[in-house]
Amino acid sequence: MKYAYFPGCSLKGLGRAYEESLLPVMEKLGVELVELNDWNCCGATAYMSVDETKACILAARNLAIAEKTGSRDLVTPCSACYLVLNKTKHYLKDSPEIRGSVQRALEGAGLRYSGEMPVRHPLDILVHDVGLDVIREKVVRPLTGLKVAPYYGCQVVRPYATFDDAWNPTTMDRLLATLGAEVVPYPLKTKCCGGSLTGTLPDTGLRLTYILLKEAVRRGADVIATICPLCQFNLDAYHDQLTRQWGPVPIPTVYFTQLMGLAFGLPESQLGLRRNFVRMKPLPALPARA
Amino acid sequence: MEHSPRQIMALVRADFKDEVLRSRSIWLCASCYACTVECPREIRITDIMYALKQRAILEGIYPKRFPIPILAKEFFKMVHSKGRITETLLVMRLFLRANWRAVLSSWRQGIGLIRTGRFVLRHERIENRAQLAGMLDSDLHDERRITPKEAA
Amino acid sequence: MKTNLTNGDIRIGFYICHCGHNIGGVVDCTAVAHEITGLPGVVVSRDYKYMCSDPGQELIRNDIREHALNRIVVASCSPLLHEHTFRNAVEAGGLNRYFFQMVNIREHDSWVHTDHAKATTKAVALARAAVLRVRFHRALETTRVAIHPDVLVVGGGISGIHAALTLANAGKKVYLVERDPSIGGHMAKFDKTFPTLDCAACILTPKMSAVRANKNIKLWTYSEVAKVDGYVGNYTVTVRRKPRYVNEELCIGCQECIEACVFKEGKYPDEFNVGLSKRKPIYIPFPQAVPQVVVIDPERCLQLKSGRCKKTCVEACADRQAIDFTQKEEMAEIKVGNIIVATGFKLFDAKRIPQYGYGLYPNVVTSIELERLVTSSGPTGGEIIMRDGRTPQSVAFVLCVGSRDFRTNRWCSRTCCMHSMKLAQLVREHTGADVTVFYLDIRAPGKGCEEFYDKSLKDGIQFVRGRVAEVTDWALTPEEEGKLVIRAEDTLAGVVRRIPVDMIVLAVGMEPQADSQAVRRLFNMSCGSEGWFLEKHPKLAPVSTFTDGVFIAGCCQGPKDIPDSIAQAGAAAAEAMALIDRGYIEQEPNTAYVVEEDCSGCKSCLPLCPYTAITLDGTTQKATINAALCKGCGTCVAACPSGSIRQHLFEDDEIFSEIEGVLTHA
Amino acid sequence: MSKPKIAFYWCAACGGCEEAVVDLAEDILGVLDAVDIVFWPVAMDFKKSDITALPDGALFATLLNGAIRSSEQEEMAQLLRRKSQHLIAYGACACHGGVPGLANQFSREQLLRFVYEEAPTLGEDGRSRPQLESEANGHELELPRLHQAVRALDQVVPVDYYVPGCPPTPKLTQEALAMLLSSNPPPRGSVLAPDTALCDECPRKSSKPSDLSFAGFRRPHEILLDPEKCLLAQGVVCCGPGTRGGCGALCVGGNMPCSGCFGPTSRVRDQGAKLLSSLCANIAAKDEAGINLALDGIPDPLGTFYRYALPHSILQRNVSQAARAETLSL
Repeated sequence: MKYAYFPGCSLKGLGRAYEESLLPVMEKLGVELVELNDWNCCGATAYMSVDETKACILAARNLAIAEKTGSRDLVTPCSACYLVLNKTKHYLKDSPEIRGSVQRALEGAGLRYSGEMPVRHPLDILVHDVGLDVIREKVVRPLTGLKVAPYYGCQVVRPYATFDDAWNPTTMDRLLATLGAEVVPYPLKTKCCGGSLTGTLPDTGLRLTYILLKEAVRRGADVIATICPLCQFNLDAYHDQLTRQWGPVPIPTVYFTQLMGLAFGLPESQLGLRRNFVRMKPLPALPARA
Repeated sequence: MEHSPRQIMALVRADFKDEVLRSRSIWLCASCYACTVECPREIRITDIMYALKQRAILEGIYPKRFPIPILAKEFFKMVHSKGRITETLLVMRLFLRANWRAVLSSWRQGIGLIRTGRFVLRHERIENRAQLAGMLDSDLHDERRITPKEAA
Repeated sequence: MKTNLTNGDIRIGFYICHCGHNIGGVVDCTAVAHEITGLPGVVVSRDYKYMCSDPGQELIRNDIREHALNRIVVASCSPLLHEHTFRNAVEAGGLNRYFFQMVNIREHDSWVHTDHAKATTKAVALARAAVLRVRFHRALETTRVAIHPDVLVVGGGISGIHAALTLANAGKKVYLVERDPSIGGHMAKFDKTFPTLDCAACILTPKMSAVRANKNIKLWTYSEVAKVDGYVGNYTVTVRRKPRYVNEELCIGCQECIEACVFKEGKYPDEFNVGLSKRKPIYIPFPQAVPQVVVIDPERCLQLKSGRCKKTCVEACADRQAIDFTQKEEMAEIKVGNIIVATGFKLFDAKRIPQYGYGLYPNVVTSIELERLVTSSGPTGGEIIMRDGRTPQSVAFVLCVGSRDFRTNRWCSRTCCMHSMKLAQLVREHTGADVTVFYLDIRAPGKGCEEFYDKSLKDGIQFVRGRVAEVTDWALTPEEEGKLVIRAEDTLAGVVRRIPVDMIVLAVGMEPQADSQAVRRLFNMSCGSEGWFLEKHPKLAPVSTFTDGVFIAGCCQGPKDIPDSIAQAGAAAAEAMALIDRGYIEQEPNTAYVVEEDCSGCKSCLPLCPYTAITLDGTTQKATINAALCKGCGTCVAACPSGSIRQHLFEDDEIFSEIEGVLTHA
Repeated sequence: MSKPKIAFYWCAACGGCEEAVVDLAEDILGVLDAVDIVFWPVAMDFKKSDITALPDGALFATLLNGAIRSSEQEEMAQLLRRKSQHLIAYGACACHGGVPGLANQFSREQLLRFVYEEAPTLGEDGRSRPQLESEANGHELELPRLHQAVRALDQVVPVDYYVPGCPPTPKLTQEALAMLLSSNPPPRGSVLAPDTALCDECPRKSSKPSDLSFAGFRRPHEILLDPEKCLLAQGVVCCGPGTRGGCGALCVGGNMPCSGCFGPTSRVRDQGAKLLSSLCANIAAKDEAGINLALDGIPDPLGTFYRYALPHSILQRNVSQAARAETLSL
C-alpha cells in the first residue's frame, strides 16, 4: 500500500514525535508514505481568519502536487491539515467564485487540480485499509494493563470526517483495544483542547485543557492517546501553568502511533517518547502467562 | 465572552455591525466545529465566525495588542514569505508583538522544548517560494482582498 | 348523445370571476372577457365579481336558456374547489354537466404573478385554450358504484378504537386490526392525561372493553394488513394473522400458564414497560389488555425454539387446552367499502443524539420511561426511583429531543411541552424533587393548556429557555460530583449554565412509524416529505386521502394529542358513514378506454396501470379497461404506442385545441 | 377507351422503392394490362418535357417515392401534382421523410461542410464545394439547391394516398393499385395499409409477456435471438407496437426487430415519441441511475425511434420553419 503523504508544519516542529512514530509503524505494516515534493503550509485555522480565497489557494497547491503523484489517497496526520485540505475540497466544489480564483492561481503556476483525490487521516487508513486483523498480527508486546483515554479532538471528526461519528468516534478505541490496552470510557473524547487559545488567551484555552486532563485522571487513565499534534502539545506542555492554577493533573499524553510502536516492539528510543514534557511510565509488567 | 454565539448571530441579523466586529467573542472561536455540527438550524457558525474575523481584520476593528488577530496576521506573513510555519518562531514573534512579558512567564516551557528537542530556531521553508507567492498574489484584482503589507 | 355538433352549432358562454380582489386585483377581468368575445363560437362573454355565488350561478343558468348556449367556460379558482359547483349550475341550466370547462386563473395566475399586464395576457391565453377545447367536449354520464357497508380500521390505539366504536355504535360492521397482542396503543401506557390530570386508564379501559363487547366489531389483534385490492366501496383486504400459540376462543386469561412456565422469573424486556421490567416467554401484555388472551413469544419459548420443554404451561391449562404450539400464520380475506388508517407514531430514538447521554448514563431516561415509572401499575409500583434505587432530589426535563431540529426531525411534536409539564408536576408530587425544564418555546395552545403552564410555574417548577447542549458526568465543582450535569445556554439570562441533577428526562418527539412507507403503498396514500400520511386537503379534507374510501386518523397524519386524535377518529368515522349511508359513489367519467378495433394487443399498457384496471381479453387478445377501477391518470393513454387508448374529457382533439389556444398569440 | 396513365418518380430516396415495383415480377404484366406507364425515368427514357406537355390532370396517378430535399425535387413534385388526378406517396420516404429525414438533425451548412470539407475520406485537393451556378463548354449550368430540411411529400404538396413501407411490399403495391382502380376507392388521405399496430399480425404475439419490465436493452448482434419469442421480451428494441402493420411482419419473420418503416397509426402524431413513452414506461428500474443505465443500451435513440418519421415529428418544428422561410426566399 502506497499513499501520498502530507506531514504539515507541526510534524517537522513541535509534533516531530508524531512523525517519528508514524513512519516506522506504517513501515512495519507495509504502508509506504511518500512525502509530497515541496509541500507548503496548509494554512491551518489562522489563515482562514485573514483571507478565505488565499487560504484555499494555499491548500490547493498541496492538493495539486498530491494529484500529480498519481497516488490514490493523500494522507495527513495533523488534524488542522486534515480539516483544511478537506474543507478546501468542499469549497472548491461548492463555490464557483473560489473555484475560479483557485483555478487561476493554479494555472498561473502550471498546476492542475481535479478535486477527486480523497484526503484521509492515518487512523482511517490503519483501521479501514490495513485492518485491525493485520495490526493484531504485528503486536508482540500487548499493552495489557495500560489504561488509555482515547482523545480525538475536534477537527478530524468535525465537520468533514466521513470515517467516524462526530460525537462518539470509536475507531481509535477499537485500534487501542486491538493493541491490548484497556480503553477507558472517555466522553470528552471530542471536546476541544483549546487549540491556539492556550497560547493567545490562556485563561480560556488552558481551562479546556485542564478539564480534559482532570477527567482522564479521574477516570483512572494512565495515559491519553491523541491523533493531533496541537492537542498533544496542549495536553503535554502546560502542566506547570495548570498545576499553578488548579493543581496537578499528572498524566502523559502520547500519539496513538507511539502506543502502536510500543505494542509492535519498536525500541522506545525510536518512537520520540523522550520528547514529552510528561513522560510515560514504562509499560507495566505483563501478567504471567497461565 | 461578552456575547454568546447565538447573540452574535442575532446581532448580525439586526445589523449591529460594530458591536459584532468589536466583540472578543468572534476571536474566541477555536474552530472545533462543535456548534456547526450541533446547530439544529444547520447554521455554519464556525464559518460565519471566520467571515467575521476576516471582516474585522479588513476593517481594522479589534482591540490593540489583542493576540489572536496578531497571531493570524503573523501566521499569514510567515507563510507568505517562507511557505511553511516554524511554530516556535511564530510564537516568539507573537509574544514580541502582543505581550513581551509573556516570554518571561513561559520561560520554563521554552527550556522544556529545548530539552525535548522540539525548539526549532531555523526557518522551515519551501523551495519554490516564488511560485507560492505568485499564486497567493494572483487574486489581487479584487480590491477587497488583503495583501501581506496591509496585514502588517 | 349530442356528440356530433358541428362547429356552427357551438354556442359558448364564457365567464370570468374577479373572486373579489383575489383575481380582479391582478388580472383585468373585463379586458379578458372582451378579448374572448371575438373567438369563434363565443356567444356570451362576461366578468362577474363572484361566479361561485348564487347570482353568479344563476347568470350561467339564465344565459343557457336565453342564448341557447351549449358550452360553458368559467375562468376562476381551482377546479378542486368549484368545478363541482359550476357543473351543477350547467346541469341545472339543462346541459350535460361535462359541456363545461374550468380555467384556474387564481392559483395558476393572479396568486403567483405581480405584473398585472402579463398576468392578464396569461389569463387570456388560458381562457382561450379552454374556449377552443370546450368545443370538442362530449356529453358524458357519471356511473354509480355500490358501497360495501363494512369498514376496516387499521390500528388499535385510541384513534382506531374511537373510530371503530363510533361506526359500530351506528350499526356498521367493523374489522379492527392491530399488530400488537392487545389494543390500547400508547395511551395505555400513560398514567395521567394533561391538562386535567385525570387517570388515563380510567378513561381508556372502558373504551377497550366496549370494543371487546361490541357485536359489530371483529377484533383481530396480533394481525397485520398484507394486501389491499379494489377501490372505494369495494376493497378486498388480506390480513395476516400471526400465531399467538394460544387459542383465542378457549383462553380465559386466567394466567395460570404464565405462573406455571418453566421460567420462574421474567427474563426478557417487557415491551409494555418499555424494557423497564422483565417478562416470561408466555405473557399477557398488561393487566387491562384486550383481548385478555395470553401470548407466547416464539423467539423466547423453549418449546417453540427447541421443542424440548416440559410444557408446564400446557399442564396448567389442562382443562381448556388453549395452548396450541401447532398454530400457524393465517391469511384472512375480507371485503370492506371503506378503510380508516390509524397506525399512529413511534417515539424518537434518543440514542440518535449521543450528546444527551441516553444509553450511556443510566439516569438519563425518556419521557415514556418516566411515564411507566410514575404509573402505579408500572414496574416500580408508581415510585420514581433511579437505577440505583434512590429517589432523585433533582430532575431535569429536556424538551424538543429530536424535534424542531434540522438534523433529526424538523417538526414540532406538539405534545411534549404539555406531556413534560404533566410529568414534571407528577415528579414534584411524588418526590418533591427540584424540577427544571429546559425548553425552546413552551407550546401550550390547547384548551386549558396555558393554564396548566401557569400552574406549573406556580408549583415551583423552574423553566430555563435554551436548547440543552449536552449532558455530561464531568464535574467542575464539588456540588457537581456524582451528578449529571446539563450544559445549556440560558437564553433569557444570556449565560451558559451548568446545572447538576440526579435524573434527566428526555422529552422524545414523535416520528412516523418505521414502516410508514410500506403502509402508504399498501393503501395507496401519499406521504409528506417527513413521512406523515398526507391528507387530501389540510383544511377542507383533513381526514381524507387522495384515495377515495381511505381515511386517516390520529398521529399517523402528524403529531397530536389525545383530544385531537379522537376528534379526527370521529371525523374519519363520519366520513366513512356518509359514504356507506348514501350507498353508492358517483364516478367521474374521465376514464380511459380502449378502442378495440385499433388495439394490436401489444400489452405495453398492462403493467403500467397503478390501479390494475387494464386486462387482456383472452379471446380477442385486446386490452380492456375496467372503468370502475380507472382513476383517469392517463398513464396508459400516453404510453399506448399505437394511440389506441383514449380518455374521456382528455380526447386528442380536446387537448390539441387547448394547446393551440395557449400557444396562439393574440 | 384508353388505359389510365400512370407515372413513377423518385426524389430523395435510395432506389429501393423502384426495385419494389420491379419486385412485382410477372405480376407487373397484370399491372400493365390495366394501366399505361407514361413516365418512369429510372426504368425508361422519358424527359421532363413529356410531362409538361400533358394537360393538367392528364395522369390518373403518380406514385412518387422519396423525400423532398432539393429545389428540383420540389419542382417535380409540384409538376406531377398538377398533372395527376391522384398523387400517391409511395414508400416511407415520401410518406414520412424516411431515412434521408434523419439529416434533419443537422443544418444544411453542417452537412455541406462535412461532406465536402471535413469527411476523412476526402483527398486534400477535393475539399471544395460545388457551386450552384457554373459554366462548362459555353453553357450555363445550374445545380439544384438543397433545402434546409428534408420534408415528407405531404409537407410540400397535397397527397391523396399513402403506401407505406421501406419499401412497400409487392402485395401492398398490388392491393393499392387495385383499390385505386376499383369503382369504390378509399377516401382521399387514406393510408393504404391496416390501421392497427404490427403486433396484431406478429407471429410471436402470443409469446409476449404481460409485463415486459425491461432490465436493459440489447442490440440484435449482441445476443442469440430466440426465433419464436417476442423480441421485446428478449430485450431488443422492436418498434412493432408503435408501427402500422400490413407488411406481414417480414423483419420479425427474419428474426430481426421491426424498425418502424410503416410509420405510426393514424392516431399517433409522433411515432418516435410514442415508441419512447411506451418503452420507457416499461423500464424495470425506478431510480434515475438505473433508468439511465437501461437507456444506455440504446446508443442512438433518434436513429432508433425516428428512423423513418423525423420530418413528421413535432421535434422538427423549428427546422422545418427555417426550411419554409428559405423556400419562400428562393
